[in-house]
Amino acid sequence: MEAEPILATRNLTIAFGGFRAVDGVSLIIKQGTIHALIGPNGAGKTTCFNLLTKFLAPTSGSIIYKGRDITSLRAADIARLGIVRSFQISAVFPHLTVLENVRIALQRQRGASFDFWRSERALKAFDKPAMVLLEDVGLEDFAGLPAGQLPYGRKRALEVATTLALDPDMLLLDEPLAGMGHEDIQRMAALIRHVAANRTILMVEHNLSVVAALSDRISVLARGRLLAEGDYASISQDPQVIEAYLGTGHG
Amino acid sequence: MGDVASHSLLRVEGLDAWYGESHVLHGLGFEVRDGEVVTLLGRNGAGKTTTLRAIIGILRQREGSIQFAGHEIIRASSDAIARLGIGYCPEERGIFASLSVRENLLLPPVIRPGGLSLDQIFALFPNLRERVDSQGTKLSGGEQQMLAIARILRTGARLLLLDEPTEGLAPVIIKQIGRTIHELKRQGFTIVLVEQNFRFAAQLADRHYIVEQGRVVDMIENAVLDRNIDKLHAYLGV
Amino acid sequence: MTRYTRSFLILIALLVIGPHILYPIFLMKVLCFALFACAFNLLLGYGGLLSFGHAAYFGMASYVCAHAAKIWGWPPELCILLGTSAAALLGLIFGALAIRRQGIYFAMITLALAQMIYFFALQAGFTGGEDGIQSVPRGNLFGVINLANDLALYHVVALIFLGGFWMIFRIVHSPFGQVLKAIRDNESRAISLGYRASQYKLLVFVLSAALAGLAGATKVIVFQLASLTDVHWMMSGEVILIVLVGGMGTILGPVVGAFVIVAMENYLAPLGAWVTVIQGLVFVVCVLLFRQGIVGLFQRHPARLKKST
Amino acid sequence: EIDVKIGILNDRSGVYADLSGEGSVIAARMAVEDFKATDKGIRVNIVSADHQNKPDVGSSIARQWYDQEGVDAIFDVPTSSVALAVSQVTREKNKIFIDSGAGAADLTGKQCSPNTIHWTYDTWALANGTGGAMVKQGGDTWFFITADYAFGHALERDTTALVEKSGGKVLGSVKHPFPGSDFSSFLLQAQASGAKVIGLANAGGDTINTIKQAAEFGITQGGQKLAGLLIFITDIHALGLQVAQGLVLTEAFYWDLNDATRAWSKRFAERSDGKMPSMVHAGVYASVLHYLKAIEATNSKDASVVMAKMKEMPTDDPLFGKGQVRIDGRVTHDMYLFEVKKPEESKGDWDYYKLLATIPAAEAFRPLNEGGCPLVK
Amino acid sequence: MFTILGIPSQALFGQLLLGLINGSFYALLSLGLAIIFGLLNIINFAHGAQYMMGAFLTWMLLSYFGVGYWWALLLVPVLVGIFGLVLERLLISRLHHLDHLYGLLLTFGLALIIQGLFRIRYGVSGLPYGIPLTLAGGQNLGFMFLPNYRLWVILLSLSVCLATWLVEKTKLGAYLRAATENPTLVQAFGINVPRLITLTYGGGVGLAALAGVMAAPIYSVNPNMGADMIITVFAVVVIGGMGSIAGSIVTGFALGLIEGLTKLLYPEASSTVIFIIMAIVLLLKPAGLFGRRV
Ligand SMILES: Nc1ncnc2c1ncn2[C@@H]1O[C@H](COP(=O)(O)OP(=O)(O)OP(=O)(O)O)[C@@H](O)[C@H]1O
Ligand SMILES: Nc1ncnc2c1ncn2[C@@H]1O[C@H](COP(=O)(O)OP(=O)(O)OP(=O)(O)O)[C@@H](O)[C@H]1O
Ligand SMILES: [Mg+2]
Ligand SMILES: [Mg+2]
Repeated sequence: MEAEPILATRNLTIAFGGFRAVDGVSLIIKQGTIHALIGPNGAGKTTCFNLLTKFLAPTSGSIIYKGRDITSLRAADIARLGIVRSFQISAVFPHLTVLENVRIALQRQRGASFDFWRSERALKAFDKPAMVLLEDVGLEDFAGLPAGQLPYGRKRALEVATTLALDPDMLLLDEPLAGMGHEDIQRMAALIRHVAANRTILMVEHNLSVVAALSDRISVLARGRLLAEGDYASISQDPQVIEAYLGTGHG
Repeated sequence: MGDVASHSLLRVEGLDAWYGESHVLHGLGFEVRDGEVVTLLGRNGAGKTTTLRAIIGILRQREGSIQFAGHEIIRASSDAIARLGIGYCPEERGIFASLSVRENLLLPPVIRPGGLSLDQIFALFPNLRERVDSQGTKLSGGEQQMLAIARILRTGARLLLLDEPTEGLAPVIIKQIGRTIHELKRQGFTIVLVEQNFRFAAQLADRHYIVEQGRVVDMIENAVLDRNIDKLHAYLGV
Repeated sequence: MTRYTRSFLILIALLVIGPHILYPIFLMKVLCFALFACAFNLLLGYGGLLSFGHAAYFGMASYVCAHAAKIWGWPPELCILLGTSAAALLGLIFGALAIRRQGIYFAMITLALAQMIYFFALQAGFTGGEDGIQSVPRGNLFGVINLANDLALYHVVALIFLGGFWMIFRIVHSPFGQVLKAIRDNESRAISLGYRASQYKLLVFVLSAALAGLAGATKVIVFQLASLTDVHWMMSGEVILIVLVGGMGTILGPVVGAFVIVAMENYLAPLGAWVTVIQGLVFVVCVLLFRQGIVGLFQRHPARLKKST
Repeated sequence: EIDVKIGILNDRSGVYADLSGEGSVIAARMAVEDFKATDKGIRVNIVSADHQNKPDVGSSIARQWYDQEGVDAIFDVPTSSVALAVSQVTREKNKIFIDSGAGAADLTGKQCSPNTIHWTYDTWALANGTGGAMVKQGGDTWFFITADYAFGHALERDTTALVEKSGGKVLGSVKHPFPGSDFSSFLLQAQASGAKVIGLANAGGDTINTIKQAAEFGITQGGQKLAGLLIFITDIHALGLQVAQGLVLTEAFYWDLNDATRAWSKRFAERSDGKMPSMVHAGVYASVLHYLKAIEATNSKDASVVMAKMKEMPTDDPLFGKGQVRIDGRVTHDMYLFEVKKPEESKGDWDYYKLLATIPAAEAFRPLNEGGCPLVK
Repeated sequence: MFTILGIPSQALFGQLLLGLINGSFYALLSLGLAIIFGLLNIINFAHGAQYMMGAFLTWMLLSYFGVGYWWALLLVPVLVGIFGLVLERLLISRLHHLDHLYGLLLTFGLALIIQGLFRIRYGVSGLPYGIPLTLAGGQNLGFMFLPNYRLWVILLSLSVCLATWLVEKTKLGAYLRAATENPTLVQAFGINVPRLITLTYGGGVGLAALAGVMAAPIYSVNPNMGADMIITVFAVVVIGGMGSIAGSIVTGFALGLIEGLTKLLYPEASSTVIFIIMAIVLLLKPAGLFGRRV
């Protein structure tokens, strides 16, 4: 009945100088769930993401993905295993067109792209699947525009489309809704729910109503440590969480 | 709004602004009275940030009239404008990587007495006290936002321009900031607040201006907000 | 695609008419520097990497090629090949060290490594110190074409140039080139998509070094001389100037830039000490008024250096 | 009627610009005027260019001059590496190259060419003058401060050989990177060696800095003598006598040698802002003169004809006196060992040298059979 | 007498002292360069030329106006500094919003022009300038003869470095660093950034000129004197951490020492050693020894 864990950490720790930004965190993320990571500012959420995707190397502890220890892999290789992240500050390739942004991700799947002697017309084959992905996120009308000229909310949508192009098993989203207007928030939440159908998602988000609506399970971090874990109902009653994150009189 | 004019601290009229070729503000106008908290609400890309940047003078391609405390500042350079008593907290926070948290905090020169003391600031944002010697950009996203607000509270500016100060902050901090703004208002600061989160804005503001495509299309008194909530939702597309 | 085809055709036409109007040796010098600048532009304009030590590859290839031709008596085609390979190898070693750093630090580390090559060239025996390797025989290409004839040599050089130029065009517009652009735009994002960014950067570095070497080795056969000028940091500076004057990140920019700069050096020589003053003025005027370069002036969206702070 | 085009190729912006540069063009013009070329039906056209001390720049200018602009002969060309490159191009194009500015003894040695003449001096002659003559004057222990590149090594090697041949001893040497700016460290090492003579096997700014700092550290007051192996009157002018006094050096020419040199130098100075000529300028004057004489005599400007005539005809001019062009291209004439005057001994600007010894033409240059020139059978 | 590394200790001390003196030139020059880089984000390639101008102006003051060394020490940095202000206002300020590369190229062009003009007017052999009489002579330290002038150089340079470092610790330093990163925002806090930048450039140039005055009596005063030095000084700034004041001071002196040692142990490598160190440092500590940003 319980789903298999897809990603687990054991005592994950990183210290910057003497400061432990993430301190002995053991997480278990189950296959096919939406798992939210919340916590006050500076709790170590982004740092946690950086550790999981190997943009930072942990001081100690281990990371297990599908039963395999991936603690010593490099960032690019993590992505190749199917764990793909988004960034807190939106990350697109500003000088490539919207279509090319997605194509770059599709292109990776055909293996290493070291073939500098071939014409880029070889990439035409990816245009169709790329357009399909753009349609999914409602960007089909912008395909030819340089990504840098997209409005903020659409950049995030493009980022998601690019990420989905890799067909990852697991998505790590860092504040996907930050800075979005109400309209976009709805659209994005729907999109996240849609892509979660056959994937696992770990997400950091401050927008609690969305967190409440979407996530199956929530872990609360504070000062680098795991404070509480559970579903939204139990978390929101936890006095420690109220004290550290929600604040009193929340409602 | 004629009765307002006599006390107005900031008065923007017929403001046009451009980024290079693209014309972003089209004759935007609003007023802020001394001691008021006023919000600019609007969808993404409406021109709220641009308005603030035009007022403080960072965006130089601007025309129209901006009067602050009786001075016409549309031609002034941003340092001169700031010295007249305007504090600006940018959307992107603008924390300096080469400065420690303390140095970031002490950077804006004090232009007038009446700002908060360091102790008051640390009482408001305890996170900052802990990390006071670390590098500014090593703070978490939310901590940086606190720092960005904190540093203009010291200067004694009478008018604060806050661009989405709650973005990316934990609820507990948002509440703190709400209390802070309240307190600042009580102390006589005048505040222009750009917000997405109108629930937050509603607890603080006296009036709301709705910005749409570079124009102010409506003004709603906070007192009558409840009655106009549907109209507001329509404007913001909620 | 037609726009590129047109550029190619114009270029070929110019190459064919060239020697009938201008002094062939001057043109060959232009072509060598144009190739060198194109190679540099590949790294800067498309890879986003500003190397301040490209003279090392240019110069190393010229020494190796000169040595092979003069001391071992190898035929020119093998000498050029050997020189190019030496540059590629050097590029591989230096590139592996340098690409781990970014921005101004990348520039400075390439400068430091290139300075070592300079001092090596100054002191190593086989380079002939400040005399350089002189009287390098031009030899017979494939044992048949006598390169002592300036016109014959010109055509060979023009072919080498076209080959190199075409190759750079190919690289830029290949699947590899796409990834490169993505990495230049946003490296962490490219990594998070699973690209091992450093390997791509290394490959483009090696390609650029090899092509710079090709230019250096060809220059030796033309001028029969390899000297310290080729490895001096001023040479690294000059290639930047060429690219800047011509237009960074444009395909034809480096070629135009090379023509202008080499012509200036050649035709201003009688002015003596004023040459440096005039060159300085060109720098200043270019930087202040024509940052997009000559070719950039005629194009609507030339690539620009990103402001990196 | 013969049209002759000569090119003055030298350094016009770098370290050798003062001792060659525009002055060499002035000297060449004076030669043409003094020869009264137009009266003799020889129209001489002079072009000039800056080789920036880079062999590639020099050789490409030379090539272009020969191929495109009809230049018949190139003169001056200081800086050994450029001179060697120009010599090679000249040979390939079968033209004439008469060098005055460079020091490379190889020009008339292993790399000699039937188309090249070397007029004024070479490193062997300087080493011989300073090294050999100093030892005879009692300076029999040496320490070298050498620029770490082939040219510096050659100077040190040649001088060492001559010092040892004359019965002296070399106590040590130190190689400094090129170019350098601080030499105090090397000077201390030289001082510690206790050698009577410190040989400066470097050139240009390096030599000037070494001498300046030697004065500062009181090296000469301590009784050691400095011997410059490649130093010109323009360098002494730059240093000032206060600093340069007591320095010993060899030159092929000095303006104040005799009435003829004084008269010519005075005319030269009038045309160049009062600057006195260097030996390189004198060499350009004398070599252009000799070249024009050969053209007049053969009524041809064909390189091999003129070259043969120049080698056959003895040289004779007011600046170097009588001499000859050897088969290897070396011009032989007297050389002089000078010591730089003390400030109180000098009567004014440019009065810098005391003559210590004259080295007769026959002994001044490397013997014909020792150079390894293939033209010498 | 004992020996270290096979070298008599006395010789070693002598060489180290000399290295330190050279280091003071590196420190002073790289200090100006670091200040300018710190604020303008420009690698001031004209720094060598401005150093040379300092030395030349010292000579000119003496030969044209009879103004001696001590006045020159005061006047020259001010005059050349003003020249720097004008350059900044007229030319460099137009590039503030662009990549560093453009600033580097502009100042490179300026260096060529300045050096070229001096070359045309004064030639390259150099001009004589004596040591001021009050500082002539020297001290016999037992292990070496130390000219008084060198002693003066090291003392003056140390105090100037110290003073600059103290200024950097103040509010002004924070302004400078912040303005480097985000001039627009700093200006929006009420600081006149353009004026700050202009004055800083003038100050950095003044430091270069001061080094030039100090160099005139001991180094050859010629138009190339700066060009020969500039690459080494770059290396010092990079090793110290671009823009780090303390970094360039410490590295300047340290490299002087290391270079001095190399001159004794393996003189051929003494100018290469700096680049080897630079490469190693950059590989191990990408932002330089004292740099904070990457
Ligand atoms: N490279 C670093 N060096 C030193 N400290 C760091 C570094 N990166 C992060 N930190 C510190 O680690 C703590 C956790 O930062 P992190 O960015 O993970 O917070 P977060 O939970 O994502 O917060 P937010 O919600 O505000 O984005 C912060 O206090 C931050 O200052
Ligand atoms: N630097 C720029 N160059 C060109 N156009 C810009 C620039 N910055 C903003 N714009 C455009 O100006 C318009 C107004 O932008 P502004 O940032 O003022 O919006 P906003 O109301 O603050 O939106 P948000 O809620 O997303 O912050 C938008 O259409 C935006 O695309
Ligand atoms: Mg975060
Ligand atoms: Mg905004």
